[in-house]
Amino acid sequence: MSVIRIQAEPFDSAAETEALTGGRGDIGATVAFTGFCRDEGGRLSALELEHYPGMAEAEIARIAGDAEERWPLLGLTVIHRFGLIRPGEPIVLVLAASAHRQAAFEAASFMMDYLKNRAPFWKREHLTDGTTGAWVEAKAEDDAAMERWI
Amino acid sequence: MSVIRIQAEPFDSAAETEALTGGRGDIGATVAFTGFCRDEGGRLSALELEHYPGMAEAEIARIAGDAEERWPLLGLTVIHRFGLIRPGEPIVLVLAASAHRQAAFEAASFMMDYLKNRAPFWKREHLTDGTTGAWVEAKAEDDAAMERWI
Amino acid sequence: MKLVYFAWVRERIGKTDETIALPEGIATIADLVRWLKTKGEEYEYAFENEAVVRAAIDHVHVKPDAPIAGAREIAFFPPMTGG
Amino acid sequence: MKLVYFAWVRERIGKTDETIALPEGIATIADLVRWLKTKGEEYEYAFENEAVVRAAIDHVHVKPDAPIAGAREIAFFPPMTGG
Repeated sequence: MSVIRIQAEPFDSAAETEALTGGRGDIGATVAFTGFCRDEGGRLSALELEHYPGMAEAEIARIAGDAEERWPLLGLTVIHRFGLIRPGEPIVLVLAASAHRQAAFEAASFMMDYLKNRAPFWKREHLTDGTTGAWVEAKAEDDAAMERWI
Repeated sequence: MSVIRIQAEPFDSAAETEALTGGRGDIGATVAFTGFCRDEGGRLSALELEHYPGMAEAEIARIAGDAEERWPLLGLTVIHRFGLIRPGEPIVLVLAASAHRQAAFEAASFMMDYLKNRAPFWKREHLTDGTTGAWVEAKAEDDAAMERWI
Repeated sequence: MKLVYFAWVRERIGKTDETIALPEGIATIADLVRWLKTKGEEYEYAFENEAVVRAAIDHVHVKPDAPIAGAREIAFFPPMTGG
Repeated sequence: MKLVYFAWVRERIGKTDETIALPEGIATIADLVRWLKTKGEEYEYAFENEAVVRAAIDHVHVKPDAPIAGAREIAFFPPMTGG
């Protein structure tokens, strides 16, 4: 039931929202989470996102399926980009729709916590001095954020 | 620091998001909550929203100020419509921006819980049979949702 | 002092607002409600369940024991259902 | 059996993928890692901290004790940092 796309291109959140909600009278709430590339105080020129094609789609579909089992969702869209992404550009969109707000809020938050830990994407920094920086390290707080749903 | 608007007209979430995030490298996350008019299984032709001009702006500004004290927000936009709103149309937008996702999620959820209970708006149903229905009753669960932030 | 009413409180009282000259001895919102209820059955109807009707003084939510001295505008309305 | 590598695991091993003929006695992911580490210092480097490297069998996350019999594609990669 969910829409999942892994792509290099930017996405259009407004069009995705319209596709999810247009012409429907049963949706009372949508929560759209967008994750952006930060410049880390001017240090970064870009983030390079590597992914595991095939598994990225499959794993996000599994997480989305879990969310749809846990909350009465009326729609769920996940778009995750890969490749070179500049500061200020969006990286990920999670859009959850439901009759009442709590389900949409919780499902979107759950999706992000699981995406961070389980979707096979890896970020590497490109620096404004022209060099290629380090692979971003996974954060313990992201692990902890996922634990709260168990 | 927050943008607050009370208006009869529809709003453009994409333009509001662009206004909040455009040209910025410090924002890592936005959460956009949109509340829609439901048709309640075809029973409703519209919701009529009455509000208290002056106090609506003031009260939402107070709630937004509380949110900005509690979370490290990089932007907060709240738009609440009044007047006659048809099923499928948006009623309210809360848009929160922050460096990391948790602040944006929590602030948007907090804003909605407080708006529901404290922003001076009242909904009345207009029915598809052409009659004007009842004033919508406040829900105990909305009260409970607000309590969790105290 | 200006009184304003919203939603079904407004409908029951039959007006959106009115300006009143406050009699002696009305110190709080609760006093004001008790006095309004003596003004006619439309007020009695609006405030039949006093615990349900909310009040604001000059655009700020207040409890029934809030003092009303110095208020410019007092509002009465049902529990809110926005959002 | 196809092996695929990502991010710094890929960089350390120096290839994106390879097809291997599995020797006898390699039953689990942990066995496979132990065997790969005997293949050269690039593998030793990639798996120097075995607890950090994650594995997937046919696009599904697995633990080190997962049996690999029947696997078509086994992936090794660092902790994920998407989202």
